[in-house]
Amino acid sequence: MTTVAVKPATMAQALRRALRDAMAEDPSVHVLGEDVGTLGGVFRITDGLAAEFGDDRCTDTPLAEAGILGTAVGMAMYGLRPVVEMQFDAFAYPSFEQLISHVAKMRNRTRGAMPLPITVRVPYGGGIGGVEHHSDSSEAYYMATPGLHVVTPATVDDAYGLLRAAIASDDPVVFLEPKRLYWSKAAWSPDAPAVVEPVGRAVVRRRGSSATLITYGPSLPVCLEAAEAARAEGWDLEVVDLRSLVPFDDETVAESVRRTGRAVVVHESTGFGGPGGEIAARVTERCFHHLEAPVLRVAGFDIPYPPPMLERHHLPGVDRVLDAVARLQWETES
Amino acid sequence: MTTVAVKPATMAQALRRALRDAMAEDPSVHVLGEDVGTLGGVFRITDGLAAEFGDDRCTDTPLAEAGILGTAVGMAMYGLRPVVEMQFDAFAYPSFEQLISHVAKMRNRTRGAMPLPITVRVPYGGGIGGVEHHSDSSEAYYMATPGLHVVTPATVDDAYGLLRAAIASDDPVVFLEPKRLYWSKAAWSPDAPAVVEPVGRAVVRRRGSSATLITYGPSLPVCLEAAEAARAEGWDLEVVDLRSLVPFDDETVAESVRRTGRAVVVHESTGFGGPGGEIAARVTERCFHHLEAPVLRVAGFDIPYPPPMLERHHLPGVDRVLDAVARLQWETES
Amino acid sequence: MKKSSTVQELPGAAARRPTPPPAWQPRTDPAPLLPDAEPYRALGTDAVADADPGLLLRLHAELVRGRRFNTQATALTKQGRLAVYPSSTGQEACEVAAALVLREQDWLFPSYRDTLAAVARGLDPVEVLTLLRGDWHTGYDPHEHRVAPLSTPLATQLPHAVGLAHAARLKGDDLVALALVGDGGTSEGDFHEALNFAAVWRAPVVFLVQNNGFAISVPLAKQSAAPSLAHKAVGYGMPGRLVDGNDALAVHMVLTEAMARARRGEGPTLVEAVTYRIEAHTNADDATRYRPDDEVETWRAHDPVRLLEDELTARGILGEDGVRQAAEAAEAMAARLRDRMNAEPVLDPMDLFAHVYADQTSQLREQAAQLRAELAASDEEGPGETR
Amino acid sequence: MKKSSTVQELPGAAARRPTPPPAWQPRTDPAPLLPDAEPYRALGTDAVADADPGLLLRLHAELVRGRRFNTQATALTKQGRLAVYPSSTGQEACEVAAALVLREQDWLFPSYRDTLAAVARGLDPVEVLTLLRGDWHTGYDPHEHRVAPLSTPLATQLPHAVGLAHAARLKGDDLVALALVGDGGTSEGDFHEALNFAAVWRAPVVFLVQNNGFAISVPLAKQSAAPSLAHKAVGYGMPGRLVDGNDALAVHMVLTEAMARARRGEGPTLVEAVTYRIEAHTNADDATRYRPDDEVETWRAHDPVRLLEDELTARGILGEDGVRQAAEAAEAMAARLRDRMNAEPVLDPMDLFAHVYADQTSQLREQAAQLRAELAASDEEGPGETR
Ligand SMILES: Cc1ncc(C[n+]2csc(CCOP(=O)(O)OP(=O)(O)O)c2C)c(N)n1
Ligand SMILES: Cc1ncc(C[n+]2csc(CCOP(=O)(O)OP(=O)(O)O)c2C)c(N)n1
Ligand SMILES: [Mg+2]
Ligand SMILES: [Mg+2]
Repeated sequence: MTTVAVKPATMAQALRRALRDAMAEDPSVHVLGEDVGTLGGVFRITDGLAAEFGDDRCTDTPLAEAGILGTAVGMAMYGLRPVVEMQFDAFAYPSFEQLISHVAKMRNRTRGAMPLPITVRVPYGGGIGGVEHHSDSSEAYYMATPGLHVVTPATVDDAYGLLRAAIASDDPVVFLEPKRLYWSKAAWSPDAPAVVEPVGRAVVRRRGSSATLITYGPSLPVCLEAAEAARAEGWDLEVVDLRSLVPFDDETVAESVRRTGRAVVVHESTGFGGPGGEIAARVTERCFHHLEAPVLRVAGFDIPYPPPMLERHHLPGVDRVLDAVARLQWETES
Repeated sequence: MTTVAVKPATMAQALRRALRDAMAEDPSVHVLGEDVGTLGGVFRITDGLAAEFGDDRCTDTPLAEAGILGTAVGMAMYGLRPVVEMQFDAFAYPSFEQLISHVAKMRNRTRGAMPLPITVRVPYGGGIGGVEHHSDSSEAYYMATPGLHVVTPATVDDAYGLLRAAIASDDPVVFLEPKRLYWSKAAWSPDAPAVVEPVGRAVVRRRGSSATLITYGPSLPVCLEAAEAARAEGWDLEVVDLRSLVPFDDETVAESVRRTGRAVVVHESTGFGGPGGEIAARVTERCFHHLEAPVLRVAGFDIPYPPPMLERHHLPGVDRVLDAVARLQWETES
Repeated sequence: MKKSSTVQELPGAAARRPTPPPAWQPRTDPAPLLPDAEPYRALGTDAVADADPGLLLRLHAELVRGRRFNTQATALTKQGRLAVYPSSTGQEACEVAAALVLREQDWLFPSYRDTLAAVARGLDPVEVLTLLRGDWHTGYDPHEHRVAPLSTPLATQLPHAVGLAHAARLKGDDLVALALVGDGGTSEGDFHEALNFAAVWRAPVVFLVQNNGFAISVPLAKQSAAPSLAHKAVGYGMPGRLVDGNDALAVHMVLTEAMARARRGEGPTLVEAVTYRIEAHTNADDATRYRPDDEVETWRAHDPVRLLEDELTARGILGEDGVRQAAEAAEAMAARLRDRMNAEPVLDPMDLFAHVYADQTSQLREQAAQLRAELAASDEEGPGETR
Repeated sequence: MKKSSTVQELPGAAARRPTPPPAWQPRTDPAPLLPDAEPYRALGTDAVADADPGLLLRLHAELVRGRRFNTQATALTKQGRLAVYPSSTGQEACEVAAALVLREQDWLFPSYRDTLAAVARGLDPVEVLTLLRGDWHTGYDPHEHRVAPLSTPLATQLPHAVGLAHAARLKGDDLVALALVGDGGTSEGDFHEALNFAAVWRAPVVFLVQNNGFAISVPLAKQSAAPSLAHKAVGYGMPGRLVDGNDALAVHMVLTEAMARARRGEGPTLVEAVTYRIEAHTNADDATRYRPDDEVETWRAHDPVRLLEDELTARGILGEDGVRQAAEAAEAMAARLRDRMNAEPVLDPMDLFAHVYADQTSQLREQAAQLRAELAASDEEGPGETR
């Protein structure tokens, strides 16, 4: 993307750097949450921020998620840009009332007079051996709540770029961080990291012609791997990384599916009532006459997230993606 | 349905009767919530229960929804069958943590040792001129939570039958009551009201051959009216009332759509991320080669629920349903 | 302070003791944080003589106006001009005092019943009633008079007040947030979390609980077993104060002191005002289902408007002229309000899509276009729609 | 009791007063509800001589066993036999006393750190560790020993305890629920709602807060500004008790009294036990990032196991033999645990679909079939998978 010196960096590092840069540039950016100060967060994403910017800019709160988000609302009312950390996906649930009834609605309720530029960072998804309540994929709840942006990075570059964009947004953004990619590495140029502008654009991560895999966050690496493996079967798969679930980039997705004529949505969240239904439905609405087969979904099962020793059976893997691709009714074609 | 004397009854009356009969038959059924006792609930659904069964069976709780559902969990652990009333849809949000992290998961977490037969009654939807936070359609949140049943009546008969079935269920049921149908009337035989058995079966409310309207709850009357109006345009519409969103009756729905070849999903909830995406996607997966057009959706807009004076612009009405039917690509056919 | 019973019953006391456990915090003295046993009252005491007569007359005029506002708003529901109105009749002393203690830069966080406090703060009544008329959610710009939107979900506004006060303190701005909540609202988790954050952060915020005895139909005894709601304060490490909520001067004094404390950087205060909701919960409610008429009569005898008027008249601070003038001003306000509320609000359905996000998404643009087309079509078909 | 400051500063007092406002509730005396300023301690006092020697020896044996359990479980994390272990080293007195005060019919509601309380209650340690080993969420049948699942979402188990106790009372059953929570957990809304429901319903439930000074890295001072966490009780109208959490006898006595109170139908009690988490939050945590080593050393000097052992030895209640026997029993337990945990758990992936609902939905049947097919295919392909 740039020509400056690149070296491997983790997604965690890129996120931390995004927070640091945002705080350095804009004194109204405040980080708050459980253990975000002295400890630097249980995933160390806020490491060093309290030391650099002081406890008032990066604050260890009492242990109460509704209180964290609720006070962030008040801070935003007064012109700050709070960045809230929820410690794990399932521990964001106590804050849902504040999120649904206030964060998502305040701008609309006040005819734009009181926007709430709040970023809610939520480490989400499984694959890290967490015990129950530590591996939920909760994006369906956020997607069903008008007034929120819902964003999720899948690459080191995007971790930085999307988080900076989320913090800069004048709307509330639920920023979903795929836990199991925290330690994923990629070449990255911390000297000239780029902000993603505007939020809401999907990106084609791999060009292909046989079918489109539509995915995001933790499932992107799975899809890229599946696409590689699919070459052996003679399939040339395109991979679209949504990056933003809300707003949804209908254009990029539909353009791809019209071209390939087949699509599989891949995500870790449960299938029933999960994001894939919406995605498949809207792709079908837009591309019906280009489709050779129904848009299929590869998702987590419709069950509570499994215990660590069984989670690999739940998580959509390469084989399941390839199985779905195989079911795209190739025989009816050519 | 039966031959005993019928007279007009409202959905509210049928719901009240269902609670009463359940409490009379089974002493472990307890009703709790805000204002459910002396007042009989703000919609009067629990009217008379405290008088008949005492305050211990029908209890006015302190004003705290997480506390209500959380204590209901404990009561269910001890063998009671709590029926919880949430006063309005949006006021159920404070209880989401208890719902998602405990109510939905307890059976699974304990390998079946600790089922939670809790019914959570939620008056939902708009059309009654309620100010903000009084008209949300929150079914997408419940649908995305494995472990819950999600049920909603659209007729007076079903109000009784489904509520009895929900209370009798050994699983937690989110029972969504369409507020604006509370005062809808129908001939009903209170002498021999029927329980719906099993929960999870959709029902064809109107037979038709041109296209299927898939709907539930507050939108059923709209769809039936639309189907009548459609006759003038030469369309003979079938109307399926889902009744249960979870479990979902794939069989009944797919059978209908395969027969008609076209479908529109109609609901009041916001479109994006709402139930319609899931429904359209799964219908398409099952009926792709029978479909003459993509499954369309008629839903509330992707906005916070409007103020009373504007809500009629938001609610899916007969015209919008007919517009969608008109877009089912009739020209490509016959 | 009486010894607690457990310890009395436990046998044995100091003998050979090993080192005590290190203390977690300085064990601050709880006594100053506890409320008095009886609500503070000013009327009928020397406090009246000591008070600024201007303030007393202002309080009186606003109480009279407030009462009239309540009756007028209730009348508007009957005429179909308001979707719903939760009246604060009987609670005007709290509503008015809450508004009058605020300085220009201070913020008010009202609950859904606190229309009157917002109006007494100086907001346009029609804008305040927008929510209850039903043409939009919040009719005023919260920043203009520093009044947050009327909060329908109970107690959820309390953490907002804390966050705003905290932010102001971080910025070094001299302001206090005053947050209103009902007795029922104190049972919500958000109440607890807000008070705790406020105390830990020493945020300049004052919480005023209007304990009117009921949460819709649920009486206080089913809501709380505490000696008083003000006793909750000590559990957060802030002072709790109990005041006669029908004594406007007392409420004003207790709140003034709490605001001063917040300004001095000493942190939050919880004030419980004991009062009564004279009307039903809203016009849609039937209060006879859950409380006897004579209870209401008892409280009518303790009417906040009358209490103040009698006191000021007896002391000669308020004359017949003053009483008449206050009544006339209230009448004029009511007439103006009636007229303005009788005008049909101008509504643009396209507003539904205008403020969901800073920039409209492509999906909302499509939906707006759909509605626009529908409206155009129906304009062609029939006569222009009213409302 | 010292007069509260607001009232002192407000001018004027009783003179000619109008009728006071009717009181909302009988204004119960808050004094008996307030905790003492210092935590109650029994060791080193006559209470030891008055105690049943059998109980003292039982406490000692369980403390020794508990400590050994903690070190063994931590060792199992290093060997990869547990996914994670939140150790209660330093808190064994609370864990053990909580288990021992329960009668057979009573219920325990543990938090995620309270493995030890469940084990001391008599559950199979391997079943209790199932959650932390990662083969299932809850390894035991809660009804068997009346121990609710270890609760990971903090404070969410408290309303469950209240509801269960309330249900039992309604049925006329004689049982008490004991619910455990940490200092951090007291900040959650669920804590507030649970205590309030318990007090209003007079539910037979006892809340034990183990105040170990930290919520992961967050010290108590950032969690609460209250004089003590036990001071929260008065705000609900229940007694609050403060106890030295490293004094097993004291915790046992205070809990016993609270349980008796609950059984007598007098309602709930909030007990705060002041203690310390000697180990890091879990094996995955690095405590040196947020607390100095010498703080830990101070608390090691107040070690619960040593405190009791020294006292009992000094008094001749425990002899050398007894100490040895306790240590040996603990060693044997640890060895057995190690062996059992070294065995690979037998897992059936199809369990994922077995307990979501009472009756499997058609969707889950399909999904189960899919996984079954995948497993069959991979069995054919390669060697049987381990774990
Ligand atoms: C979170 C939430 N739950 C329930 C309601 C429904 N509701 C509206 S007012 C009310 C009673 C409020 O009582 P209180 O807090 O004492 O205020 P008051 O009405 O007496 O002013 C209830 C239950 C609500 N608005 N918000
Ligand atoms: C609702 C919720 N929020 C956050 C967490 C993450 N978390 C796990 S333990 C912990 C600290 C708990 O502190 P405390 O209550 O004092 O118990 P302790 O760990 O000291 O035993 C946190 C924040 C959680 N488990 N649940
Ligand atoms: Mg009230
Ligand atoms: Mg702790």
